[in-house]
Amino acid sequence: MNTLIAVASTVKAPSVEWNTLIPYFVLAGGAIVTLFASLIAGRTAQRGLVPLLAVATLIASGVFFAIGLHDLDANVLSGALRVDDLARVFSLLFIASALVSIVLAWRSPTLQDFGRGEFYSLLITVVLGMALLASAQNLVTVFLALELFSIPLYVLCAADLRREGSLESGIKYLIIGSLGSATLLYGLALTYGATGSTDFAAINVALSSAKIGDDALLLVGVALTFVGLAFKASIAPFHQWTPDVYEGAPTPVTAFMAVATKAATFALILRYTGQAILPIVDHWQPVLAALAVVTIVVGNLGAMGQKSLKRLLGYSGVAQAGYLLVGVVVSSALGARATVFYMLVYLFMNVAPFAVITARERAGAGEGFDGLRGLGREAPALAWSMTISMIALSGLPITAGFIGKLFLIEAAVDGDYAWLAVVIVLGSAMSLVYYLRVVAAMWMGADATASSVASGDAVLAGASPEADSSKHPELVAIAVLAAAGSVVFGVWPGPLLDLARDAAISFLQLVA
Amino acid sequence: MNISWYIALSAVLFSIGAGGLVARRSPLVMLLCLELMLNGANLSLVAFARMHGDGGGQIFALVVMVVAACEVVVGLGLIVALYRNRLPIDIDELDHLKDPQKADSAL
Amino acid sequence: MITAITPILAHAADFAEGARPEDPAMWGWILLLTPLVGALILGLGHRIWSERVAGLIGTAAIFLAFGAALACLAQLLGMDAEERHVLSGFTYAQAFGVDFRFDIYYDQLAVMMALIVTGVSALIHLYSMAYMKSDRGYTRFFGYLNFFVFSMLLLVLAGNMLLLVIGWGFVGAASYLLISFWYRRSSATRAGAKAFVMNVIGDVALVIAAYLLWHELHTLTIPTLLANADDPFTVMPTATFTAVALLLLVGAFAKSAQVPLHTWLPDAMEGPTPVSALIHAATMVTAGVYLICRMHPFIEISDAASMTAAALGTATLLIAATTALVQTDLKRIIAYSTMSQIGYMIAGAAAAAYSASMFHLMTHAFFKALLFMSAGSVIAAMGGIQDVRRMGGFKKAMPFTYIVFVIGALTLAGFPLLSGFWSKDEIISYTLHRGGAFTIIAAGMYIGAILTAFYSLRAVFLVFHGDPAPEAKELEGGHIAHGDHTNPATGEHEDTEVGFPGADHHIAEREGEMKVAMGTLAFLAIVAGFVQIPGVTHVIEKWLEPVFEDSRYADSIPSVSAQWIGLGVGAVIAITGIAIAYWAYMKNRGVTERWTERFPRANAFLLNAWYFDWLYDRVFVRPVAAFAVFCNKVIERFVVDGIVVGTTTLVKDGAERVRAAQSGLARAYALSIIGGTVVIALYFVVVGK
Amino acid sequence: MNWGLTILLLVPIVGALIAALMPLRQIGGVAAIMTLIQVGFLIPIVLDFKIGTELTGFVDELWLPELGVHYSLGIDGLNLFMICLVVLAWSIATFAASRHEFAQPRMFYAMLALAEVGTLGAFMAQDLILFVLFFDLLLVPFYFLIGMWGKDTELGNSRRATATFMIYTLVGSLLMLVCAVALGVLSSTQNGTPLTFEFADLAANQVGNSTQNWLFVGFMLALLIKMPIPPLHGWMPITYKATPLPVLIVLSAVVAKLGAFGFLRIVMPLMPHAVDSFQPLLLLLAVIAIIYGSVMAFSQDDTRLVVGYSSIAQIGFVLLGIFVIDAKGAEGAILQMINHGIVVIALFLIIAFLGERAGSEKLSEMGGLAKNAPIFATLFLIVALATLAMPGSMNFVGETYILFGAFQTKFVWGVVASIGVVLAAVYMLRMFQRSMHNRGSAGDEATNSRSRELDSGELGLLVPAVLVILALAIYPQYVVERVEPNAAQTVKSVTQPAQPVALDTDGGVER
Repeated sequence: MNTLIAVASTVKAPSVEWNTLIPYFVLAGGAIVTLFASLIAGRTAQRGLVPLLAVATLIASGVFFAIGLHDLDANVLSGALRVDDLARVFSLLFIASALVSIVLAWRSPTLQDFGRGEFYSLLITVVLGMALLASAQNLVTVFLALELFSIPLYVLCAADLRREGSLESGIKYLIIGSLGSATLLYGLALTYGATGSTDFAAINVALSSAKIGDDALLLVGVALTFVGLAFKASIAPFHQWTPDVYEGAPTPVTAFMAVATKAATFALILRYTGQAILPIVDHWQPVLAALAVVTIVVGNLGAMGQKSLKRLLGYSGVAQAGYLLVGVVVSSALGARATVFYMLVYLFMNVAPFAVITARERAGAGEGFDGLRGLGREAPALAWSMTISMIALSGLPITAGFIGKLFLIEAAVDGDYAWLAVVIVLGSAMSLVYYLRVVAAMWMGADATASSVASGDAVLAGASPEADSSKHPELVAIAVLAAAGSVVFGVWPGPLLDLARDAAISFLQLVA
Repeated sequence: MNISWYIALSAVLFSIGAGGLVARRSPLVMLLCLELMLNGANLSLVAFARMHGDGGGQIFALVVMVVAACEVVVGLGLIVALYRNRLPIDIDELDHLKDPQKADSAL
Repeated sequence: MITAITPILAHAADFAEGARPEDPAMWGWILLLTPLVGALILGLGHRIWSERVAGLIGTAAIFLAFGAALACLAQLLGMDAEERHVLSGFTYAQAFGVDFRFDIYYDQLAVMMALIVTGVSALIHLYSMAYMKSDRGYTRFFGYLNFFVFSMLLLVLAGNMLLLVIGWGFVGAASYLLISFWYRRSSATRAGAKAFVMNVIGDVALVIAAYLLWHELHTLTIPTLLANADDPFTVMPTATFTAVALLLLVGAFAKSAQVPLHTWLPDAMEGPTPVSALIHAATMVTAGVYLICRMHPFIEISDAASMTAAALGTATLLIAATTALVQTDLKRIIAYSTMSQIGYMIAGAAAAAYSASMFHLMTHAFFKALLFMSAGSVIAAMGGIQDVRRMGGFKKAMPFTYIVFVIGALTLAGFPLLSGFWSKDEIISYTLHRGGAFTIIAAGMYIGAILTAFYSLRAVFLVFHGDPAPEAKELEGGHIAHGDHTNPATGEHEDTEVGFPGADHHIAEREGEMKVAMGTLAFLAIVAGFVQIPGVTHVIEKWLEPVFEDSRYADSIPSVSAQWIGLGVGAVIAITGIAIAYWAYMKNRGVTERWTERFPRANAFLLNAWYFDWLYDRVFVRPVAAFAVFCNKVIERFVVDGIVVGTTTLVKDGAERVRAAQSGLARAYALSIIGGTVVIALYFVVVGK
Repeated sequence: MNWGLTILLLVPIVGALIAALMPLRQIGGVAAIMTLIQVGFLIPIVLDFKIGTELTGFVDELWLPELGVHYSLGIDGLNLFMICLVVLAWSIATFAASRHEFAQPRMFYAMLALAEVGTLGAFMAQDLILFVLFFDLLLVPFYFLIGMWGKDTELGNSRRATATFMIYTLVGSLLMLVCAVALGVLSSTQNGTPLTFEFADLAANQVGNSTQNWLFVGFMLALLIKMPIPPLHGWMPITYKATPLPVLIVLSAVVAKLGAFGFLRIVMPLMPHAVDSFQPLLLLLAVIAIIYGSVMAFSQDDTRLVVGYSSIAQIGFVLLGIFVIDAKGAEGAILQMINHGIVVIALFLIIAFLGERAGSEKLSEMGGLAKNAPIFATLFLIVALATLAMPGSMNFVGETYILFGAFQTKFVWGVVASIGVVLAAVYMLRMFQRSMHNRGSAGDEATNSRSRELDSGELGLLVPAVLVILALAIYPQYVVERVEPNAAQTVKSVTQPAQPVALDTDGGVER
C-alpha cells in the first residue's frame, strides 16, 4: 500500500487549480445533489425543493463564473482547459439558457413520469459539459466535453417517455448525433496523427512551422472535425436532425437546445478555428463560406410552409447558424466579436417563442400555427413578446437582432466577404416570410380584422381567455423580460458589445 | 509495420460502421455500427500514439471507450423505452417527425 | 407650414407698401386684382349672394377693371411717348439665376389689349346677367368669368416669361372650366378636357422657349429680353433663335386654335354662348396674336419661323373658312369663322403687320362677340337647338337680334365702311407689301375673304329669312319654345336642373341687359374702323409705334394709294361673296342641297373639318390607348408581376425541395451527413494539394 | 447634447402612449390631437432655420463606438420641408383615421406613430447607418398597418398585399444595409481613416470609383423600389389597393419620398463617381417612369391606382431632376417632392370622400358628384390642377426647375420628359371629370337631390391641405430660397467631388 502511495506520489500529477475549477465543481456537485434530493417524496420536494436546488446550483456557478473568476485568464489542468472571458461569457450564456428552460419546465405536466430530479440533474450536467467545452483547448477535452453534454441531451429529448414523438426524437438524435460524434472523433484522431499533439496551441505551432498544411491526413482530419462540429451547430447539410428533434423533444428542452447547443458548438468553433487551425485559414475559409451559404439558404427555405412552430424555430436556428458562421469565416477579431455578440443576442430573441409555445401547449392549443390564432387579443403580453422576438430574429431595427446582423455584416465586409453579407441579407429577407407569418397568425386572424371596437372592449373587460395566460405568470414574465431585453439591447447594446469584445480578445490574443 | 496500414484499417472499420448505419434498420444494429466507427477512430488514435511516442493518444482512446459505453447505455435504454411503448423497433418506421410535404400556406 | 405665413404676411406688407400710390404700377395692380377679388368674393360667398347680387358683383368688378385700364391708359398718356412702359413686382421663385419674378409690365400694347379685354368682358358680363338667368350655376358662372378676366389680364400684363406662362395656363384653366360649365353633358366635359390638354401643349412649348431665352439672355424679364433681342453682345445661335420662335408659335397656335392645334375650338362651343363670345372669340383665342406681337423681335429674327407662322395662319384661315361653308351648327359656323379670322391676324403678325393685326384683333373682338351674342339670342329662342337647318324666318320674331346679327355678319364679311373692312384689308395690304412669298399669303387671304363673305351671309339667310321655323312662329305669338332637352351631340337626355336649356329659361331678346350689350357692340362694330383709315386717321398705328419701332420692318409701310386699292379690291370681293350667298340661299333656295348631293365626298370632307379629328384619333389617341392596354395587359402582368411571381416561385420550389428532403427517415439523414462529409473531405484533399 | 430634434423624434411615440391610456373610443381623437403637439415643436425649428447649408439642431453622439455608428441628427434645406411634410401628413392622416373605428385602436395608433418616428428619423439622420436603421424600421409598422387593417381586393387579400410590399421593400432595404456598411468600412480601409458612418466624414473620404459603382447598385435598387420606379413598382398596385387610406396617405405622400431623398442625401454626396457613370440609366428610368406612369394612370379604373401611377410619373420627374446633375434640377426635385407630398395627401383624402359617397373607389361607378357637392368639387379641382402642375402652382415651379435643369444638361431628355406634363393633364382631368362631372351611375340618379357635400370634419381635413397648396402657390420663394443652398451643395458634390481617392485599391471585395 505504501509503495503504491509512493509510486503515486512520484507520478507527475497535473497541477490542479482548484480555485479556478470551483464553478465546474459546483455544477457537478449540484447535479448529484439535485438527483438525490429528488428521492425525497412529496409534492413540495418535487415541485419546490428540486427546482430550487437546480436553480441555486446554476446561479451559484454563475456567480463564481462572473465574480469569482473575474478577469482571470488562465490555463487550467496543464492546458486541458482555459478559463478566460470567452469561456466565462459562454458559460453564463448556458446557465441563463438552462434557467429559462427550468422556468419553462417548472410546472410542466409532461415531465411527471420521467422524474423531476433526473430532468434537472441532467440539465445541469449538460451545462457542465457545455461549460467545459467552451473552455476546452485540447482535443481530448473537446471530445469528452462534447459527449458530456450530448449524451444527457439524448436522454432529455426522450424525457417525455409516454409520447412517441419524444422517444422518436431521442433515438434519432442519439443515432445521428453519435454518427456526428464519431465523425468528429475520427477527425480529431487524424488531426492528432498529423500534428502529434492534442493541444490547440501545439497544433497551431505544428501547422505554422511545418509544411504539414498540405498533408492529406491533416486536411481530412480537419474536414471530419468540421463535419462533427457542423452537425452539432446545425449547419446544413448536417442539420436534418434539428427540426425533427426540436419538434419531438419536450419544449423546455428544445428551448434550451436552441440556444445552448449552438452556443457551445460555436464557442468551440471559434476557439478551434481561431487558435488551432488558424495557420491553414486559406484552406478552410472557402469551405466554411460555402457551408454558411448553404445553411442560410436551406434554413430559410425549410422554415417556410411549416405547420409546427417548433419545426419552424428549428429551421430558423439552422439559418441563424449560417449567419453566425459568417463571423467565423472572416476569421478576424471583428468576426469573432460579431459571432459572440450575435450569440448573446440570440439568447434574448429565442426565449419568448418557446415561452409562448409552452403556454399554448398547456392551454391545449398545440404548438402549431393554429394555436396562435387570436393570441393578440387573448394574451397581448405574450403576443407582443413573440412579435418583438420575431422582428428581432428577422433582424429589423430597433431590436438587438438588427445590431447583431449589422455587426456580422460589418465583419463580413471588413473581412472582404461582402458577398456573404449580401447572402445574409437575402436570407433575412426570406426569413421575414415565415417570421411574419407567425406574427400574422397572432394578430391577423380572419376574426381579428373583422372584430369591432366593441368586441375589443369586451376582451379588455376580461371576458376572454386572457385568464388562460394568467395561469402562467412565470411564462409571461420571462417572455416579456426577454423581449424587453431584445429591444433594450437594440437601442443600447453597449454592455453586450463590451462582453463580446472581451470574449473575442481573450482567446485571440493567444495567437496574436 | 508502416503506420498507413493501421490508418487504412481504421478507415475501413470506420467506413463499415458508417455503411452499416445507413444500411441497417434495427436501432440495435445501428448502435453496433456506431461502436465500430468509434473503435475505428480508437485504432487510429492508438496507432498514432505509437507513432508519436506519446501517451496522449492512448489516453484519448481510453476516454473514448468510456464515452462509447455511456452512449450505448443510453441507446439501449431508449430502445427499451421504445419497446415498452409498443413502438416498432425499426428506425424507418419512426418517421412521424418530418416536414409537411404540402406547405401550410403560400409564402 | 403655419410658419410659412409669417414671411408671406411680411411680404404682403412689402407688397402693400410697393403698391402705394407712388408705385408706378398701382393702376396696373388694381386692374389685375379687381377681377380676382370679384372671383374670390363670388366663390367664397356663393351661398350668400342671390343671383342678382352675384351678377352685379361680377359685372361691377369688370367695369371697375375697365376703369383701371382706362386709368393705366391715362397714366401712359401722361408719360413721355418714348417712356410709356411700367414695370413692377416681387420675387416669386428665384434661384440659381432663374429670375422667376411676379412682375407686371405694361406699355401701349398691353394697355390696348387690356382695354379690349376688359371692355368686351364688361359687356359680356352685362349680357350674361340676363342670358344666364335661372341657370343653377349662376354665381359659379360669374366667378369663373371673373377668374378668366383676371387670368387674361395676368397674361397681358406679365412682365416675366414664366409669369406669362402662368397667365397662359390660367386662361386655359378658365377656358376649361367654362367649356365644361354644364358638366352634366358628357360632350361638354370631353370638349373641356380636349381644350385643356391642347393648351397644355402650348404651355410646355412656352416653358421650353422660356428656358432657351433664359439660357441665351440670362433673364426672363420680358422688357429686358426684348431690349436684348438684337443686342450684338448676346448673339444667339440661329438654331436657338429658330427654336425659340417656333416654340413661341406652338404656344400661340395652341391658344389661338391654329392648324394643327385647332381642333379644340369647335368643340369648345359646348360652353354657354357668352363664354363663346368672350373667350373663344373676343379675347383668349387672340392671345396668340398678342404673344406674337409682344415677342415680335424673336419671331421676325427667324425667317423660317415667320414664314411658317404666315403659312400656317393662312392654311388655318382657308381650312376654317371652307369648313364653315357647310357647317350646320350655328355656333360652329361662328367658331370656324373665328379660327379663320385669327388666321388673318397670325399671318399678318407674321408678316410684321403688327398694328394692323392688333387693329383687326380689336374689331374682331367687337363683331365676333356681337355675332355670338345674337346667335345666343336665337338659340335661346330655339330652346337650345343650334342647327341652322331647323331655323328660319326669325327676322320678324326678333327684329333687334336680326339687325345686330346682320351688322355683325356684314362686318365679318368685310362690307365696305364697317370696321372689319378697314382692319382686314389693312392686314392684306401690309402682307402684300412684304412681297415675295407673302404675295401668295395675301392671295390666300383674298380667297378667304370671299369665302367669309359667303358663309357669314349664309348664316343670316338661313336663320332669319325663309319660312319661319315653328319656334319663330311661336315667338311671334309671344311664347318661347322649350326644347326637348336632348343633347344633339350625344343624344343623351339633358339634366335640365343644372342649367340651360332649362325649363324656365325665358330669354330671347327681351332682356334689357342683352340689348344694351349687343347694341353697344353693334355700334362699335360699325365705327371702330374709323380710327385707322389709310391716309386719314392713324390712332392705333401711332399709339403702338414705339412698341414696334425696333421691328426690322417698321419702315416698310405700303403707300396710302396702295392701301386704298386694296380696300377697293376687298370691297368688291366682299360684295361678290355676299351676292353669291344671296343667290344661293335667297334666289335659288335648294341649290346648295343639290351641290351637296352631287359632291358627297367633298361635303363630308368639309363637314368633318378636313378630318383632323379623325386623323388625330388614329395617330395619337388610339395608339396611346393601345399602348396603355399593352402596358396593363403585358408589361404589368409579365414583366412587373413576373418579378414577384418568378421570385416567389423560385423560393417556393426551393422550400418544397428542402421539405421533401426532410423525410423523417434517420438513415436518410445519416446518408446526407456522410455524403456531405465526403464532399468536404474531397474538397480539402483536392484543393489542399 | 441638443435635445430638440430628439424630442421631435419621440413626440409621436409619447403621443401614442398617452392616447393608449384613453378609453377605446377616444384613442383616435386623442392621438390626433397629440399630433398637433408636434406642430408646436416644429414651429421654432422652422423659425430658427437660417438659410444656408449649416445643420440646424445638430446632434452628434457616438452611439455604437465599436461599429462607428453615430446618433447624429440635423436639419438643413434638404429635409426641412420634408419634415414639415411628415408632420402635416401624419397630422392629417391621424385626424382622418380618428373619424373611423379601427379594431385594436391602440395598436393602430401606436404603429402609425412608430411609422412617423421612422420617417422623421430617416429624414433627419446624418449618419448612414442611422438612416438605414430608420429606413428599415418603417417596415415594421407598415407590415402591421397593411396586414391588420388592410382590406382584401381583387388583386389579392391583405396578407398577399403585405407580403408583396414586404418582400419588395425588404430586399431593397437590406441590400442597402449591406451597401451602407460596405461604404463605411471600405471608406475607412481605403483611406486609412477611423471607421465612421457620418455623412460628412464619408463625403470627405470617398471610396474608390469601382467600389462606388457596385455600392451604387445596392442603394439604387432600394431607393428605386421605395419610390417606386418601373419596373420595380410591382408592390404598388396591390399595396395601394389594400392599405387603409389614412395609412396610404403617409405611405404615398411621405414614405415614398424617402427614396428620392436618399439619392440626394446619400448617393450624390457619397458616390459622386457612380452617379456620373449611372446617369444615363437613371435618366432612362426617370423618363420611363414619367411616360409609363402617366399612361398607366389614365388607363386605370381604380382611383387609388390612378393616383398611384400618377405618383410614379411625378416621382419620375423628381428622379429626372436629381440625375440631370444640375443645381436647378436638384432644386426642382426637392420642391417637387414637397409639392407632390402635399397633393397626394389631398388626393387620398378626396378618394376617401369619393369612396364614401359613391360606395366604390372605381371611376366607372362614380360621376356627377359636383352637382350635389360643389365645394368638394372645387377643392378637388384645385388639387387636381396643382397635381398636373398647372402654371401658378408650386408644382409648376418645381417642374419648371426640373425641366430647366434637364434642358441645361440633357436637353433631349428634358424635351421627352415634357410629354409627361401633357399626359399629367390627361389623367388628372380624367379622374376629376369621371368622378365629379357627367352623369353618375344609377346610384347618382337615385340620390339626385340629396346633398353630398363635405361635412365640417371632412372640410377640416381637406381644407388645410388645400390652403397649403394655395399658400405655396402664392409665395413659393419661401421654400425656394431655403432649399437653394443645399441643392447647390448636393450637385456640387457630384460635379466637383471632394477629392479623388489617392489609391483605388478597391479592397478586393470579391475574390
